Amino acid sequence: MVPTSYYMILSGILFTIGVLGVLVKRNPIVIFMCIELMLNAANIAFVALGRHFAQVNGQMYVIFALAVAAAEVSVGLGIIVSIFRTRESINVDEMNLMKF
Amino acid sequence: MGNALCRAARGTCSAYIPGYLNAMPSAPILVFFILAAVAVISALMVVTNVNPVRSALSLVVTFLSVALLYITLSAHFIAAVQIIVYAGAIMVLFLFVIMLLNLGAPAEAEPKNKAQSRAALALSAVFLTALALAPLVTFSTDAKSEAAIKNLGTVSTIGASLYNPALPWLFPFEATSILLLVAVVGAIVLAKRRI
Amino acid sequence: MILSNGASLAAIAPILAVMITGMIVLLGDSCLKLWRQAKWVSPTISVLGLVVSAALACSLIGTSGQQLAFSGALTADAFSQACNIILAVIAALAVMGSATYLENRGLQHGEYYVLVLFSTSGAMLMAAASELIVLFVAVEILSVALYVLAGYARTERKSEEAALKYFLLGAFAGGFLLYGIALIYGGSSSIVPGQVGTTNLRALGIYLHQMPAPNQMFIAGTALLMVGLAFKAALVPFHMWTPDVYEGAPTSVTAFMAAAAKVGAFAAILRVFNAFIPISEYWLIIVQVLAVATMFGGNILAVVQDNVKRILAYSSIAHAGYLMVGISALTGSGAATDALKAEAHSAAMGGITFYLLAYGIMTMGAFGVLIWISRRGRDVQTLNDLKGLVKTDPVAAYTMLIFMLSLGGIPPTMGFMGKWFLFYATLQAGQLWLAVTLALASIISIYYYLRVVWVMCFTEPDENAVAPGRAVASGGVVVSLIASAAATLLFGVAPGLLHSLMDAASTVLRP
Amino acid sequence: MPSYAWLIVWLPLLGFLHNAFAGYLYKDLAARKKAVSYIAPGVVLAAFVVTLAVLKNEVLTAADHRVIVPLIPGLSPETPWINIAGFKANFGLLLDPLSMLMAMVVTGIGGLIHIYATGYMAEDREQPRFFTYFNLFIFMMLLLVLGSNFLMMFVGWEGVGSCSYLLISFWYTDENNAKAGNKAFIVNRVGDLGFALGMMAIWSVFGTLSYFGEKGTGVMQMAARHVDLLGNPLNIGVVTLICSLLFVGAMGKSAQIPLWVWLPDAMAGPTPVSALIHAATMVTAGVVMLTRCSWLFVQAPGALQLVGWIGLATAFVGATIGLVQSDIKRVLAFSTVSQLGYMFLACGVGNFTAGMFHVLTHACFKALLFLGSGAVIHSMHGEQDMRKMGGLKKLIPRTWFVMFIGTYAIAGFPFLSGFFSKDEILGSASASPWGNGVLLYGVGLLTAFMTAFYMNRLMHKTFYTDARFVDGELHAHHHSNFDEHEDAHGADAHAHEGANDHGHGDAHGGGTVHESPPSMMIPLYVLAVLSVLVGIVLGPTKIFEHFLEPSVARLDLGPLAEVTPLVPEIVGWVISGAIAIGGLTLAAMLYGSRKQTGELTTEASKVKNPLYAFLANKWCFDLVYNKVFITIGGKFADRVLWKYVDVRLIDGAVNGVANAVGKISGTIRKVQTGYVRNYALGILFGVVALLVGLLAQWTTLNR
Repeated sequence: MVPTSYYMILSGILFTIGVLGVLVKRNPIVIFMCIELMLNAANIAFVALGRHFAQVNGQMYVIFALAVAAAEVSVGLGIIVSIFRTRESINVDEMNLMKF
Repeated sequence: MGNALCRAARGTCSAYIPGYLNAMPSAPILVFFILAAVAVISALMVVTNVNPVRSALSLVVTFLSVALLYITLSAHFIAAVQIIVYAGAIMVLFLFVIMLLNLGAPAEAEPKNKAQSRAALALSAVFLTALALAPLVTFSTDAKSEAAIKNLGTVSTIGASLYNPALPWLFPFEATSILLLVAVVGAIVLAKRRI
Repeated sequence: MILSNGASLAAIAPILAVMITGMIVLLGDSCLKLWRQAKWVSPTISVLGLVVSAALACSLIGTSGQQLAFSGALTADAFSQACNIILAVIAALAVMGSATYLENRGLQHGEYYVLVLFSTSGAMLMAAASELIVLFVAVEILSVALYVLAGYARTERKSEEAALKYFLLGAFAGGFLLYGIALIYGGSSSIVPGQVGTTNLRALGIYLHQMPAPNQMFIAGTALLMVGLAFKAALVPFHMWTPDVYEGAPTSVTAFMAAAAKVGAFAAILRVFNAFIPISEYWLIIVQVLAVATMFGGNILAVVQDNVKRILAYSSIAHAGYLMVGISALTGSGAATDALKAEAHSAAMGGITFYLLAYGIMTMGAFGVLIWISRRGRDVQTLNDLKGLVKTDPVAAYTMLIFMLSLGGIPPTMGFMGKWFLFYATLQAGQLWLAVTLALASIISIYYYLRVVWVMCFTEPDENAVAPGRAVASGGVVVSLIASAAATLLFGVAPGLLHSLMDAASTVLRP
Repeated sequence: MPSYAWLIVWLPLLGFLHNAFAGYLYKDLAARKKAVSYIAPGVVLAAFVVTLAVLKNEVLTAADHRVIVPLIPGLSPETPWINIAGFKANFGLLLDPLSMLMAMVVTGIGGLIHIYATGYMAEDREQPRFFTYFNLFIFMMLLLVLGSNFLMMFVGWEGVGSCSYLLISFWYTDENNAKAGNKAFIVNRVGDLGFALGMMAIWSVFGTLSYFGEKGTGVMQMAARHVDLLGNPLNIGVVTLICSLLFVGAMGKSAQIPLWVWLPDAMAGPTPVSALIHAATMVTAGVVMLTRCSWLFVQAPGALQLVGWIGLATAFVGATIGLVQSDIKRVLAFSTVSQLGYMFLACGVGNFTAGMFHVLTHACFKALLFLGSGAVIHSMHGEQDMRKMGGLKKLIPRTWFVMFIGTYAIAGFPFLSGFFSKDEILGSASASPWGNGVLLYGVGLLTAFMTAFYMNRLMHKTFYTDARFVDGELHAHHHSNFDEHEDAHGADAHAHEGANDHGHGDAHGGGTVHESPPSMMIPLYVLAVLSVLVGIVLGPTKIFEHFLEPSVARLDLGPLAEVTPLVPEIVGWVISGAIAIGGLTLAAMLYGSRKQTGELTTEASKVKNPLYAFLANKWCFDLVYNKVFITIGGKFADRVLWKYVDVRLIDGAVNGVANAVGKISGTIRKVQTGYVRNYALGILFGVVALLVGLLAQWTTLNR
């Protein structure tokens, strides 16, 4: 059987890639995709740990995380669409009306 | 890239044959590495691609390989949900919005902010190192037997746990409905031209 | 005590009342034409529902001991009821303050109140959650509604920008929160007998008490969990979104967001760190660093602002820092004996609860004044808009004066008593230096609160400012302002009136 | 018999509420102002009457002259006000000679100042607002002096600070007034931090904040028995710490070095404010607090010595700076600083009674002087610069007369009130238990001499010399004619134009010098009578000492306290009197007939004063004076003490911290770029910091 730590490290790597994406991308949709990547990484950790403990709990967490991700997506994309309507652009670098 | 995809495809096939996995002791590790490589590479492509459509497609690949990883973890139901919800619904929504806003072809290359990118890379590296050095490798061995985990991921196990009033999952499940309601109302408020 | 599911429903009746009110408003507003046309119906029903919720919480607060509801998913104890009361009060003030403001800006829709109610219920769940995944879901209920509310003025660029910033960063922090939960789940195995993980705070508290030996995964999980909650509570350096979002969001939303999200976040922080007290030697120093950074960061950044909403945003950051001082006092780390530690713990619990209420009321009040004097179509934004307010609208100016003094911690106001209780708890906990730091930081805060007072009271009205005339005030915002000003003074003079609330909060056990 | 003491506190609050809502009660401005001008002084004087009745019926008849009564009628004083999470506080009124004395000062002299203010503020459109703050101040001050525990004192303490802020900035056409208000507030917050910490320390040692409680459970009772909460003997080090922290609070409120910078600036407020808050009542709160805590302080010789030294330094430096000021109110402000130093000097040598006696006499004559100077300024249409005055004696003889009494009283002219209180302080300073009696006495005498000197200088420059203005052509002044370091303080000038529509020029048709209205003059007469009589009635007869005895602890240091005064009492009187007369005379000689500038010039030959001319060696004296006193002494005070120590060092510290905070703020706000990416980077930075920090902590703990 594959050791749990393998899965944990994979999830760490995926999570970090997601974090990195949030930091370097400019398109809010892609930034948001990277956030989804982070959630997926956490899910892998949950499932792997659940298997490690032979507990169903790990998979329960994933179900809730999925629901949360779905909710976030609908609202997040709604915000993005709404912004595109007034600005005709969604580059986050143009969004600094408010600062300092 | 092509090679990786090819291997991913082979991994996909083999993942549907649990017996094959169990028969060859070294195979699960191999499968894991293949899937992990696909996941990581496609995740990296999400970040490095300039075109959001390609990013989205790469993300689909990541989601699929994650779903296969769930299968290797005996989480069959979760794997199915991952494909249906993530790779299916959510990613379609993403693509839909990208197409709707006509963001397929970016006008300019990104990113230009080098200081930000360098800092991001450095901090991410530290973050990963700090996590991976000790916390993530806490479990070097697997304690549980195959038998104990065999039925963990079936629909019946999950359903029985989720709706068991003696377990603490029923309440958050109900609370999730409020969350989804909020999301529905919110999406309508935001996206409708006139309320 | 573990409640049956029926009893659990009764124990969380205040939360259910808010949720059900939200659904009633949603259905009524979308199905009944008359309801939709009479603009006052939705806010009235919402306030009624919140009053019912607060009343239920009041009636339950005395009876609930350490109740575990829904097989451990929630802790329906006195502290959660106290938070329910605080949040219901905040939400009621927010709803009352919103109606005119939204009407003036053409944003008056039933959905607004639905979202306010649901996010209130999310914050209430945060205060009650004892299973970390419930906490996560609750955080998301609160946040998703707030993302939408921040962008509620959909045609305004600032509002949209606020929504996007809040959403992206909130989801980012949410990712850390989830990963933190995963790591705690994994890391708890080493401390849980029989090698299985748990994310139940009560269980974790008990296990950690028996064997305070977390592994690195657990510690890393604690760090990431702290990140997720610190983002919601706007602690430095997770605060950067706060001023931008507060500035951009419609003022009525800002008020609600500033008060409710912070109360929810601190209730959750308190729950988590209360369970983790046995391993406080690991995290205490971090909490203290966060507290100091947040107090000074918020106060120092506020000094040079010219935008009132930003000033209040930074001030809310500083107040989060004061509350973190209370979290640090929870541990009683410097107290000599166990009895003294327990005393410091109950003092800190009571102090934080009082401060949360005080903070909620002061913040709602201060933003309420801004809402009140906003004229049709435009927001009060800069200090210029407040010039000479004492002449154009003396009642608004004096009400604001009360809130500014209260935020600055000057007696006889609630803000003073709140700081006093935190100060007291910190000294009980033997953390004198932290108390002194708190006092020093609040001296800085006097600079900018006085600046607001000075602009209002000691300048001539500016012709170009937004609010030269007396505002057309509706009943709701006036009632909410008078109520919050009166409460600020009353509980500042006689905080003893709230002793049952604080005593109830301090029944939360030290693991 | 139910107590009526609660009325003392609630009456001013009623007045406050009436004035605050006067706008709703009376639609017409004139009616509103009229109602306010009756109600505001009325409630305070009514409180004064109640105070007298309570003193006679309740306090003097009680055993050991001490009763604790409820703040709200019907409740027991033992009802816990706060009883939360282990912290308890009751609220009640402590009625004992000390609190009654202060209540009398606050309501009595405060009432007179209220009456005066009705005249002074009569033409101000914002008069109701002024009296709103004024009555609120009286309420807070009464809470401070009558409260039965430290927390109530603290509430009053902060409350008077807030009112002081609102009143200093009352005439706000000048941003400097607001700055003065801010400075006062913030400097006071530093002191309050000391007070709050002291209070916390008291709580941790004694487990209560009440001064006195049933069965000896109060802080003072425990301190008198030398025990703490658990019955263990008191640790002198801890008590010294507590007392030092409390004294830091007192320093802030009572404008002692180094927290004194705000008081001279606070003169920006209307003159009745200066008289009530910054001379008679609020600034003496520090002395009241020390006296209230005398049982603690007598246990802590270290803290007492600190009090003494600070008091002495403040008295001396304040007087020195007073020598060279040319703004009439600033002379009085520095004189107040100096006199407050005297009071702390008395406390520092363990004679709290003498300190309180000086509080009482000072309240009379300093209120008189401030109000008198207000009358002068009123007559001069807002002019505050003494160099632009002169010859007013003929024009406003009644004002001159009361100012004359006040000056002689503060100077310590024999048998006026200042003479007795100051002599008492000097006597006990000379018998200092700390062995520094000669120094304290010497510097104290020098200060007394300077006080007499600068006060008579003020009188001469204002009233005696030829007028340096043209009567009939006075107009409201800006402060541009002030010295550069004084330019922030011409507030009264602004009242007369600016937003408040004071408009004397119109009202009196051309701005001639005129005597003030009766509403202003009557309080002045009363205060003048008090300034003459209070000292001789209460001082030598020892009435005051016996009266205050139950409220004050005696310093008991065993053989150490057995220090005989340097000089017998009678000789002391002679010396004090001589010093006062000497100071007055010197000023009279030097400023007797200066015509144009009021400052000494080389044109000494024009001097016509016979007494001055009588001195043969006048030129030489002039020269010496010019060189030594003005050039060296004056420059020292002006350049070094005022400009360097005050402006640069202390002021600089206050402003410097403010500027530094502003600069830091301006720098770090740039982090808030408004870009999501940067904010996310900030979050990641925090994540890494937390993660690495916690893991490092784990490694440390599990090594």
